[in-house]
Amino acid sequence: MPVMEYIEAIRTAMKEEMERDSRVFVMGEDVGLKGGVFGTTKGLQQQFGELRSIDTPLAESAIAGVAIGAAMAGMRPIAEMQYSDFMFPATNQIISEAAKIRYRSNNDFDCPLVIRAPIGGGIFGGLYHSQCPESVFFGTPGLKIVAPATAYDAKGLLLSAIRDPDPVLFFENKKCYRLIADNVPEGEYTVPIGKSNVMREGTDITVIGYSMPLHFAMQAAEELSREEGVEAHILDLRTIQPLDREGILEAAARTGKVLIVHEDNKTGGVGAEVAAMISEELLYDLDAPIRRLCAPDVPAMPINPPGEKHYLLNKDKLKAAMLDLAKF
Amino acid sequence: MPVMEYIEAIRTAMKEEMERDSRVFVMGEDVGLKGGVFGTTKGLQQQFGELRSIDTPLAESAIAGVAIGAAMAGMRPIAEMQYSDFMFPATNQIISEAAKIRYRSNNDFDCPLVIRAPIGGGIFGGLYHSQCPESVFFGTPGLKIVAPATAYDAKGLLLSAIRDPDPVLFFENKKCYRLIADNVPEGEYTVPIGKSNVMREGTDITVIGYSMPLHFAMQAAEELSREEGVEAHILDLRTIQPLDREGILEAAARTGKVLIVHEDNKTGGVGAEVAAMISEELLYDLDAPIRRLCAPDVPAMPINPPGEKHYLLNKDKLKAAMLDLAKF
Amino acid sequence: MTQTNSVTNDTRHAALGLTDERVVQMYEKMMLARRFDERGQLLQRAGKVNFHISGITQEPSQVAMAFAMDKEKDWFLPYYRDYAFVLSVGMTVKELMLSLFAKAEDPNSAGRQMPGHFGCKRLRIVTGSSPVTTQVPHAVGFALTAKMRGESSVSIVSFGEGSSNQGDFHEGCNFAGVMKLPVIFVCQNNGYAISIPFSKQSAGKISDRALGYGFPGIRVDGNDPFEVYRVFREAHERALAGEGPTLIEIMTYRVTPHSTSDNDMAYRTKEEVDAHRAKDSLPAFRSYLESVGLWSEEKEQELQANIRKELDEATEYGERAPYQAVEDAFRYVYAEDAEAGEVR
Amino acid sequence: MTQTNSVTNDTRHAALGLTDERVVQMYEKMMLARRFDERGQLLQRAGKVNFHISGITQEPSQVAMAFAMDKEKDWFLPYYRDYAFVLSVGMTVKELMLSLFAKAEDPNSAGRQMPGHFGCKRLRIVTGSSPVTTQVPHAVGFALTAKMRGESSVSIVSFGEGSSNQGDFHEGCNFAGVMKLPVIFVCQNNGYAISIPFSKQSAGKISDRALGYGFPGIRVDGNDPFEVYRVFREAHERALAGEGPTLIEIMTYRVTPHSTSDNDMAYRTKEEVDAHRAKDSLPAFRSYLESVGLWSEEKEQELQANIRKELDEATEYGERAPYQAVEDAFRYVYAEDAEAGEVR
Ligand SMILES: Cc1ncc(C[n+]2csc(CCOP(=O)(O)OP(=O)(O)O)c2C)c(N)n1
Ligand SMILES: Cc1ncc(C[n+]2csc(CCOP(=O)(O)OP(=O)(O)O)c2C)c(N)n1
Ligand SMILES: [Mg+2]
Ligand SMILES: [Mg+2]
Repeated sequence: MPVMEYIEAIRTAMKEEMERDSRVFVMGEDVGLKGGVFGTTKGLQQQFGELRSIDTPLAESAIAGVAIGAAMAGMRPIAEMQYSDFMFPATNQIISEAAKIRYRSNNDFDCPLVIRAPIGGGIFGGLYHSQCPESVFFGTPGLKIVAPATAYDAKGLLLSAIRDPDPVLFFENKKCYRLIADNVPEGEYTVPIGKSNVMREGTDITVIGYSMPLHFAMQAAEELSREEGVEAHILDLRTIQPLDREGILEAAARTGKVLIVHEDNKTGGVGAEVAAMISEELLYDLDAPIRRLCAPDVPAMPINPPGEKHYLLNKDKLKAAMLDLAKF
Repeated sequence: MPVMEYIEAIRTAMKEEMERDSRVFVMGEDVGLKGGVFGTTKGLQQQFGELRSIDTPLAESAIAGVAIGAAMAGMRPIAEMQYSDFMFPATNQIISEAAKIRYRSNNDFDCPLVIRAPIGGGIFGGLYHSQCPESVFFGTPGLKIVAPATAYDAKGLLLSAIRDPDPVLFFENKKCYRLIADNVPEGEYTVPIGKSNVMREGTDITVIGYSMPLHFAMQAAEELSREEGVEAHILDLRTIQPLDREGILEAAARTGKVLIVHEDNKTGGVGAEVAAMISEELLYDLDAPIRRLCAPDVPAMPINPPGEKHYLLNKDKLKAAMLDLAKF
Repeated sequence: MTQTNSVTNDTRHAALGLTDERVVQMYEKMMLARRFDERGQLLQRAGKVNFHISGITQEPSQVAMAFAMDKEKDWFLPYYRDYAFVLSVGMTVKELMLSLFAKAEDPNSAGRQMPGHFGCKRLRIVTGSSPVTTQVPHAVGFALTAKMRGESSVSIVSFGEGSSNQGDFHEGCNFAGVMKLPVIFVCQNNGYAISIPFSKQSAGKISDRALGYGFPGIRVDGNDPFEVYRVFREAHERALAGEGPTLIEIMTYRVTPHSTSDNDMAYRTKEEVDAHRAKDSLPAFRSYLESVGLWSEEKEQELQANIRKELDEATEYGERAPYQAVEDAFRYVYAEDAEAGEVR
Repeated sequence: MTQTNSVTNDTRHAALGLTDERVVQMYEKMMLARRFDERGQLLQRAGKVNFHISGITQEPSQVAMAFAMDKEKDWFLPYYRDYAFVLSVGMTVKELMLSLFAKAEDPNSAGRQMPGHFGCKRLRIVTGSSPVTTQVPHAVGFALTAKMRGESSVSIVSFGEGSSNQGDFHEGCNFAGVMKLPVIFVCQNNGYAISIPFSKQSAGKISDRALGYGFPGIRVDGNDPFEVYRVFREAHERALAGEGPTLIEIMTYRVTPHSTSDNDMAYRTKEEVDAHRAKDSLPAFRSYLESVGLWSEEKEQELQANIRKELDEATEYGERAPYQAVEDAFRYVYAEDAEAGEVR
């Protein structure tokens, strides 16, 4: 199995699916000749032409809205938002339209749409090129939301998302694009939407999260294992809506000590729901209060390097929190 | 103290504040001669003229965006969204702009803006005239969010919101408008933003919530007291951002059994954060898992009466859940 | 176009390529929509339904625009006053009544959405919502799909003049203009957006906005359904010829309150309303048909009797029909056979 | 306007009411912006800063528009290429360097925001963000405030032609049009939005859009700063006279890649860029000044020396200045004295 970069896994998924299914196409700002500002759609316009790799005007509500129309008309659009920070102008189309089309039409219409958007900081992008907007869309019934941490999952989840009969928000982490590379099988495979994945087995503490911070958790876990004999059980949610209730409860029960991590700010984040779920079902199996390690409740990270570092999670912050929990 | 309807308390707050402070004005669709579709702004245009009670074009992003500009310029705008369902086109202005102006300018600019929006169902408004959009904006640092349940709080919180130096979303419940009436002192008083309120003292179970469902809880509590000897402690959050951590923990500790209620759907709602907070700090004081009674995770309520009833909370649903928790 | 009827090309409708049969159908649809609408108001006043929203006097132009479309191939994205439009493309009064009573059999939403929220795939009517103007980019998406697939299909989307001030109008029009897509944007300018008169809504002409998107914008008198038909035929032909979108602003007037929840006398005068009601083009359309020998008092009475019967039956059916079972109220948030569909 | 200088009204600048002193200042600001911009590029290439975004060749028109405004009363809502504009209304090169190096003393954001995100209340420059076009309704809000207070103040807001396709452009313009507010909308049409050429961005002329909002729209050649000045003066006068907004589309060209993160050769040719670079109006402005006897080779050398010195000092200052302390990184989410402010 070849090792592949996370960004390449995303590109490959789109390319292969466009080859397989003529209904699939991409649209967004600069997705054509430029191949997207991160290079995610590179080569697609050359291979599939301007009508299947559409450079759109600079208008996110139209990108979402036109894609929704095309999805209702029977196509399988992949709409790219250049940065997740810039998908807010499309909120109304996503929440009022995409999420409600099947329900409001009593199953007469559907909206098989994927919206891809890069999340996360660490590229000196400052307030508006670094945000994690998950919590804005999380909790909107009718939407599915995935956020892969590995190249394998990125490809498998994107194929599932494209084939899913309902709208899926695909939050790719821009810091993972070239930093994360792992084994990706050639050809077609899917990772099911709604199923979490145990990244590491452990007995002492459970870390639950999604996207980039899991890599910090994995590094911290290796060190804690070597240095402290602490074995962390690490669960990658992969899908944040619908949450994998069973997987979460099983992982939490495994150690009775839960640390939830995400880069989105703490209050009202996905972690709150995970904590609430556990406290609703597993209260008597817990050996420690449920902890969350997330971004601080400030509007977003500053661009200056010390400020950005202060804001972001990293291995050391994870390690300290994990050790502290293990010692509880 | 005169008994006043909830809607009248809101109108009075605006009127008195506009009399007191020439920087305060209202703007929105149909707020002028019509006085708003619910009548909340009735009489303001007659009293203060067209420039302080501005009938705007049908464009929510402009309503928010122009109000933001005016706030930065030193005014104190109150922007009305006709229904909270229709504030989604303004999401970008609210989240990317209002919430971040002070932070991004390092305190050079501020945005003392109030956005009023009616939430909630029960008026046969169907999918798009009934929603509770709290969870979309909840968790966005930089915003304050209040959601009064009583006429007293509606007036007092609105005065605080108008005077607050930061942007405040004021979620008024449309079902409360004429159903809820209580004692409202004449003249000026404020209810502090960020402080919850004990609506009822009790020893057996704690109910935590905000807005309309609290009235069901109060009714249920009276019946449970009479019929079952169960005494419910009821906490009105009043402000949902920032949450009153202290008040919540105190109320939860009081009985060790917590039921969180809101009309917004369960997953990712404010209740998740309240549950997470409690499970983070009070795990060992709990005598029962933390429960949430909220709207189901569907896009919104149907318009047909049985569907709407099936969807909405009511006294009986609250009573059953409260009794069940008391018996745990 | 071939003329199969006796009437010659001298008549206005024949000159436009409308057969006698079609022009009579147009009148029948206008009248059907009018009577349905009036019934809706009555039912609301009688307390049988909670809410009705009216399209009275907008029907003639709505029918004209529908008759210019291709029912088999085009896609329709109407707005909440478009009863005459949806009736013209195939929805029945019974179906509209099921929607008004919010019953399970309503093809629009099974009684989930408010009346006036149309949607029926069988009739190529695309499901709509309440936040205004969101349907504009959707229509562009349908047109984009037609272009991608090389299909001869046009999408047509309506909205009010107030709604044309939403960002989605701008973004949708510009997108369609750049890609020269087969879509017709229809602004039904009835002078008010709830209480806001046009003068407080926009300082320009809505039709002039097309210029900035690089396609034609036409303002047409809604009280002249033949002229409406003509401009829509042209727009339809342009779309099919690959020449791109057209924006058409139909000048009309909202003679009713915004909806049954509105008291319009708070913001306008009875005189103003009456003056506009006098311009209603439905009687004029009848006179025209009579003048070309296609209509008579007898036919009128027969039509009214038929409509009354149809409406009575539909009302009764709608009133008696069951609501969606509460077990089903929460279904279809997601596809129920999602798993099955994974790899096709 | 009174002419205090020796030059007569025959010169182009005098005819426009610009004194000799002011027209020379204009040139100095253009050159200062150009050199700052070039230095920014160098610093990025040298790895001293992460990112720079350039406004090269847009400076002459930016200076012209700034000089048409009233620095004491107007409100400025620039966009990220507006270095020459903000320098003209009073920001210093040192302040820009502090922003480029993201340092605490940066008046725009204390090094929180990316460079090019201007904001400084003292200079009446309104804080801006990255999501494009959100500043358009803000400018309308400032203009509304001026109208409410009866102040003689105009707000002016810039954005790119790509950004003019956002819904906020439409909603903001329409709002200002209806209320006849004193605001000038400036589209700096530089032909590209990152990789998207204007032909794929819009099919119409941006300036034509004003028609649909009921106010004048003017397209002006950005390489003719005098003409730019003239149309802005007129727009400013209209605004102050209560005649409402103006939309001005400045035709220019982006000769640099979108930013230092962009490789523009993926989507356009060197020939195209070179052809436009040749139209740069900065040398032409110098020639003009020389032709009217206001400039010389000596003055040029002195100017360049001064600028170099200013830039060197600013660079060094910016580089050495401290970052905002991490204790302060999370401050100012909310007012810190909120309690105190309760009842005024
Ligand atoms: C985004 C949004 N904002 C507000 C409303 C509430 N609303 C419903 S209809 C209407 C007026 C629409 O006016 P216009 O577009 O002129 O259409 P008309 O009703 O006159 O046919 C308003 C404000 C809405 N449905 N959607
Ligand atoms: C809402 C939003 N979407 C996308 C972006 C990313 N982006 C930054 S600049 C830019 C192009 C802007 O082009 P234009 O408006 O023509 O201005 P120019 O850069 O050419 O001066 C894009 C797409 C953004 N900043 N905001
Ligand atoms: Mg209207
Ligand atoms: Mg540009």
